Amino acid sequence: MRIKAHLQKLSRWLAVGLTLPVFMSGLANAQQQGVTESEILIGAFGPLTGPVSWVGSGSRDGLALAADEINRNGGINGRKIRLIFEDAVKPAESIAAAKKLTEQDKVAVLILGSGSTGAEAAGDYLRSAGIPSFNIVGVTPKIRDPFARNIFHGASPSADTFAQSWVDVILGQTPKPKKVAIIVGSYALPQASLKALEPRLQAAGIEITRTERYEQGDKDFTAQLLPISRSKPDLIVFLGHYTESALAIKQAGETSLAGLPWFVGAESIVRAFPKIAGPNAEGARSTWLLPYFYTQPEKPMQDFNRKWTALHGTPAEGRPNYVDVLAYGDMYIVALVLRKAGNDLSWKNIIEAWESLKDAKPSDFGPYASDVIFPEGFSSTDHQGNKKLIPIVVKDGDWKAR
Amino acid sequence: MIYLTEFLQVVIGGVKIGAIYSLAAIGLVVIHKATKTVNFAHGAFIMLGAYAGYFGLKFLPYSLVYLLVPIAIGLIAGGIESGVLRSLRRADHFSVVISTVFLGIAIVELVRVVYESEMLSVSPVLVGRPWIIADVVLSRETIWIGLGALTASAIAVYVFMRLAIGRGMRAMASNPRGAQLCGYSVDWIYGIAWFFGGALAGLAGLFAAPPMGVSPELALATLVPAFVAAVIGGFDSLIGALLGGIILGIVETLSAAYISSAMKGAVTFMLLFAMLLFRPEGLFPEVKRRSA
Amino acid sequence: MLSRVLRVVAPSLAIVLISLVGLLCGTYVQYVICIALIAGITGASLVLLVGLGRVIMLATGAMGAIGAYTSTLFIEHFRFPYLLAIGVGGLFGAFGGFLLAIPAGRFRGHNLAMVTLVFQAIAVIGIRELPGTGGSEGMRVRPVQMFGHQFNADYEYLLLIGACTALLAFIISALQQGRFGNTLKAIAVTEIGSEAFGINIGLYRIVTFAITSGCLAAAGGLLAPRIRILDPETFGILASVNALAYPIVGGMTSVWGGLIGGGLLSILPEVLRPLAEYKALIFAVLVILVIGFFPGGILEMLARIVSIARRKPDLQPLPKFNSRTILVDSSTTQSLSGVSAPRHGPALEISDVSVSFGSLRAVDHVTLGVESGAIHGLIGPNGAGKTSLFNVISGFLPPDEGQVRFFGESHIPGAARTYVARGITRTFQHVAIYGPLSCLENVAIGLGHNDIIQSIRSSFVDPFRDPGGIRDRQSAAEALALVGLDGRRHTTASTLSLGDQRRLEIARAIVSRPRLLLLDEPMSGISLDEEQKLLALLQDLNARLGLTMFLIEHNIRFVLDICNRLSVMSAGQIIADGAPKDVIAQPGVRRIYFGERESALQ
Amino acid sequence: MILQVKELQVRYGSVTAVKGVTFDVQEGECIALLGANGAGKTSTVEAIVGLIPKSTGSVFFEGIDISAKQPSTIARLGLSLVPQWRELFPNFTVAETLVAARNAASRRDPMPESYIYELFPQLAERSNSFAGNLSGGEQQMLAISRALIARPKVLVLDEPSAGLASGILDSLFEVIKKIRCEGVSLLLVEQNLELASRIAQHCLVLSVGRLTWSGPIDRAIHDESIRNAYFA
Repeated sequence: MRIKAHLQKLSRWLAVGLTLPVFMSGLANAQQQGVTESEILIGAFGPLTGPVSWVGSGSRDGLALAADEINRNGGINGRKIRLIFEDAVKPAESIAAAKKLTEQDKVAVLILGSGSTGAEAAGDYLRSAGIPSFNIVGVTPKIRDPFARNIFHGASPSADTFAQSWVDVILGQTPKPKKVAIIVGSYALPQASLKALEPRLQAAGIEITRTERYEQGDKDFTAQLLPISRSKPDLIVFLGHYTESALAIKQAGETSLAGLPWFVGAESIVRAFPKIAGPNAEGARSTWLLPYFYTQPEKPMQDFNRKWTALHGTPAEGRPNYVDVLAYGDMYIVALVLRKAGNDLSWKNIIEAWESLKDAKPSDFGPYASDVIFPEGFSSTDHQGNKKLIPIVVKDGDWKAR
Repeated sequence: MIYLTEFLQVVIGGVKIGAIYSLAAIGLVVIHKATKTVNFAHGAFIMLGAYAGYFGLKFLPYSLVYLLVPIAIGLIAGGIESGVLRSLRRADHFSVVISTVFLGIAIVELVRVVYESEMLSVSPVLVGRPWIIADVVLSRETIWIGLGALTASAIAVYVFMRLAIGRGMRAMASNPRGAQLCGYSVDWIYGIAWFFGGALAGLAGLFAAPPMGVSPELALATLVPAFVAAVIGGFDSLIGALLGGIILGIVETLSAAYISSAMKGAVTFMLLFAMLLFRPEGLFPEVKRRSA
Repeated sequence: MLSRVLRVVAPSLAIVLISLVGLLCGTYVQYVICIALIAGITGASLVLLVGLGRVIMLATGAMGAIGAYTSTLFIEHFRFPYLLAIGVGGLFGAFGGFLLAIPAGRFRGHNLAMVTLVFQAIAVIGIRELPGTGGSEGMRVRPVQMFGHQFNADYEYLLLIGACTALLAFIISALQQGRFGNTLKAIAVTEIGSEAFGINIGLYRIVTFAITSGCLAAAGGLLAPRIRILDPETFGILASVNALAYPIVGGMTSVWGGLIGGGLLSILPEVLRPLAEYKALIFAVLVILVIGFFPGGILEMLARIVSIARRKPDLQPLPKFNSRTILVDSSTTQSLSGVSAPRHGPALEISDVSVSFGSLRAVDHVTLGVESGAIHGLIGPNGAGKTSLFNVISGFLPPDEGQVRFFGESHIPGAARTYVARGITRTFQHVAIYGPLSCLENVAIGLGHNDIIQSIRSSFVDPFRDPGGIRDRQSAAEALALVGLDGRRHTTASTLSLGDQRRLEIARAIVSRPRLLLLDEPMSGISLDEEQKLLALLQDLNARLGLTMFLIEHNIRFVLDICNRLSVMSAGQIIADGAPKDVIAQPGVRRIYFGERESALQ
Repeated sequence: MILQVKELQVRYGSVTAVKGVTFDVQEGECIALLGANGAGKTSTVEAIVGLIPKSTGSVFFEGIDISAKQPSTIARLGLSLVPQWRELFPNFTVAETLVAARNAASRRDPMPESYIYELFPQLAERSNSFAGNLSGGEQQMLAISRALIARPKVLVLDEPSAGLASGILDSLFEVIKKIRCEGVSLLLVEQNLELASRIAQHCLVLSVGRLTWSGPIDRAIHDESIRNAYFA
């Protein structure tokens, strides 16, 4: 069943590869970049290979799902969306992908489907290129400052917003924790979250008893758990990937730390986390940037799951993930902006339309769309679409968003 | 002194990880002992063992999986040796070593393409409450992996020292021309050595799956420690690989606990560097005779 | 002269050409060309270390990181101009290479690969932990500022990187095709053959590591502004493994291989965009296929397709030599025989030398003298210990006891490298010539002017003005003429017949005007008619140059013809010594050759 | 005719060590291959058993063409070589070397160790010491036993006398004579004419890669011209 999906994907990409040169020549005379009578060209990139390939493939499949749905229902003001997704994770690859999409494929809008240092490097380039860009995954501040009129941020709030929401959830715990220990990965994303979280915890009068670091991909956390158990914290914060947090919490269950409450970063909110972490994960908390978790019964979520499987086939373990969901939602935000910009799709006009978008959600574009993200609003000085984060907790072996 | 129990707990954690490193190192040493080549694709074989274990456990009981997976990975390794490496063997040692590096990458990328998922979880074999001895926690998983490493090295030593096949491999390692005159064919012995090394890698994968999870990253995560453990043991001694792994596990965990986690990676390599400089033949050198 | 200059400068010209053509393309293509040029230089510098030095280098990423981070930090904190910062980055890289080379001197094969991997891991962890490098979140790199102008457009970067990579390409190409590269090729083919002619193998290895790492660091410095953010992941182990594929796929024997391999493989991901998910797999499989079916890489494929005509003989105006005149006309031989005028007294004294391997005593208290100007032979059946004694004399095997003295001076055991300078050279039983080099280059190395500074300097100077080169090449050509290989100056040594290869070895051994020539079974494998010619040549050399010769040989007819003194060795001891005719007649000697019964019938 | 060699040629790069050698060995016969050092004796026999590649020529053993076969297959067919420098396994004990050597017997039932220890009593005492620690003579005995234990039909000995003191040679060649009487065909490569004449009746003289003379060994010993050719 997997092989068929691959061959299908392979043949579709080959088709894109071959027709591209032909398509490009036809573009020369378009009045605005990336727009013809029948099509709007939208570019995106993200990691499809390597350890973080789940982010890239999530963006690609989520964006493709929304684009396909929009095209089947008449497209944007009569024009169909044509999506080009490039694989890139490191800085060199990301800049190359961004330049290819902007300068060679001449896309109308560019979507950053990656959160790594590659996205930061591409952001730096896009700031000077001026093309309207939409960062839907990256939380690190480097993409957000210095502020640029052409760069917008979607469903993923900034690291500071995350940190503030975490502090609120930690303080909301009963009994209110006074001493907190932190286990944090030594790689890009966790370090950024730590920089944002530490000052806020201290400001809230919470004592950080220990901060233990670990290497990316570590499997054994004895060395970190021991000093922490000695420091007798009321709560432990784990900043890092779910493959690491789940193992740490499982191993903690076998030590004197068993039963202690845990707070985990956004990367741990996946189906496999409770399964790997086992019983000790019960009651683990975090904050969630979407209204629902995948397994929740609400209609928009179930519609989304059904539509995703219809287009992409039975999902592999761990898919669709949160990037699939927010990519789907944020593609609708782009569709709303382009529809609002009307026929003049010059960069200036797109940016102005984008900055005037208030309280937008997928169903505003069409009833068939599923509202699986929080409404997003922009202004000329605030390009952060979504700032809302809701508490989420592991109950009976699965994540439940309240 | 509460610190003693903590120290013991760290050491036990180190033994658990060290046992996995030993398991990984034994297969590496078996292949090197018979064929004088270091298999840089060994980590990829371990990862294959873990994935085979994950899928096998969906349909078969533990006992069958722990029997069939090593054989399957062994056959793959043997097939690769006779298919890809045999023609290279005529070329110089340099290109054989480099080809195993890229062979390992090819296998990892193939698995990443075929099965896109992030990380798969395998429940441990022995489930239940851990033993608490003087409030030092000894989990069943630690015992299972420790036992696994001991049995695997016992099997490897038995096959190498007692069985005819093992004698053939030792003869080939000691003097290839003399071995051929005793009727041992080079291609057959190399094939068997890679099968045997591959089977041990499969076994290592099965034992590593529950604690380390099943993901493409398992390949590199096990290759480097396996190499360091083998060098500590003396690269030609199976017992050395077993003890080398345990020593490495303990040293790594101690340095992470008492110095800093970033040091863990650095310590692994400092240890390797020191061994290569001062005891290249390792702590447990095989009995070496100066032949006339 | 012109074709040598062209060959050295050609790679740089190619880079300049590509950069100029790049100006016409779109900005995206210009960006890709910049990355490809830097990858090409990475591949080219690896050719020196991986191709010629046969080192499995896994620390390429770390060296690039040293260059990139050092240059960026020097620009940020000390306001260094860009090019100077790149230079400083290169120096730091070279120092890193030097550090890596010291332990690497003791290891080979997979152990050496692991040493470089250790360096790679420690360097990456070090950079991440150092304050001010931005750790794993990366460090932002400001656009290049030069002469008050800030580089923004792609074409500006293309010209800057084109110029810098052209300069680096020239350095690497000069070294690879010059005397330095030849010496590395010689070491790779035969370490004992190089050691015997004064090549300090350890020092060459360290310098090769330093030069390659310096270039890799400079390349890292060039890359930094183009990728705007430096993070340890870019220079991780995967970068080193991919870089290792550049010289392998391109072709390990020449700077072109590195350039082509690096350029193509860095463009591959752009071409494979539609198959993005599979690109890592395709890359790995491609490398395995190249190693399996095209060990010579793309270069070999090109050579096979174009089947470039054999190298044209060099048209340099060297003074015309006639081998006959050389032997008769004393004036020209004056320069030849000046140094080694025959002197009286023993050329070689062996006193009470013993060597044993485990329980086997190969040389048992041997004492032997070789008169100056003599041709002294040593014979004996298989396993008599001749070769062990010869290796002791030639400085390759330290004796367990006893002393070896040359022309009265005591001899430091084991320092074979110092022999050439002291006028002692040797040939080898299994011809140890430098196959990939031309006859002239083989003999030039025989001169012994192989110290590292000199060979680097002449690699750069020779193609243009080459003062030193003329004198060396002249005496090399003289030696070739002496042994009758005058017409074969530029033929590759490996294509010669065995007889000619023996002649080449003799030419290499006499070009430095030695006082004593050690010959290790010169006639093994030689045909009958070839034997007569070599016999005449050796006799001529002994007569004309007063060259003392000591040889071990199985072919007894040859020994009886050429030697004026003969010793016989059996089971580790000298059992006979004196004039050849009476030594052969002694019953003891006949018994060890024909056995007991025969002498009884005599 | 148990072993037939036709137009055998062996080349190392530009050196042609063996230039077209043709000879055959009858069942139960013992032939000596004589010649000065470097004449190509070792290259010839090592090419016959497949240890080194042949450039041209073919070899038939009991009528089967073994030119392209692996050395291990040839050893199992019953053509075993005692190599020039013994090539033993240094970290194997004497006993274990013999056990490993039985592997070449394939379907034939190997000789019992007791018979070997009878042939070479010295080995019996040293059965537990490592091969690397044996003296030169003992190593040669072990090398011969290793080739013998698989009951070969043709035994090739490459300069058994090399590097051995004269005292040991007499007892060693006595044993080789005894082996001959067991009906094993022998191809003895030897540099020492006198030792060879104790065992072989027929001999071939090799000089610079070519067979220059063949005939009964007694004539070879006394014929001055052959001895000179020998010295060639």
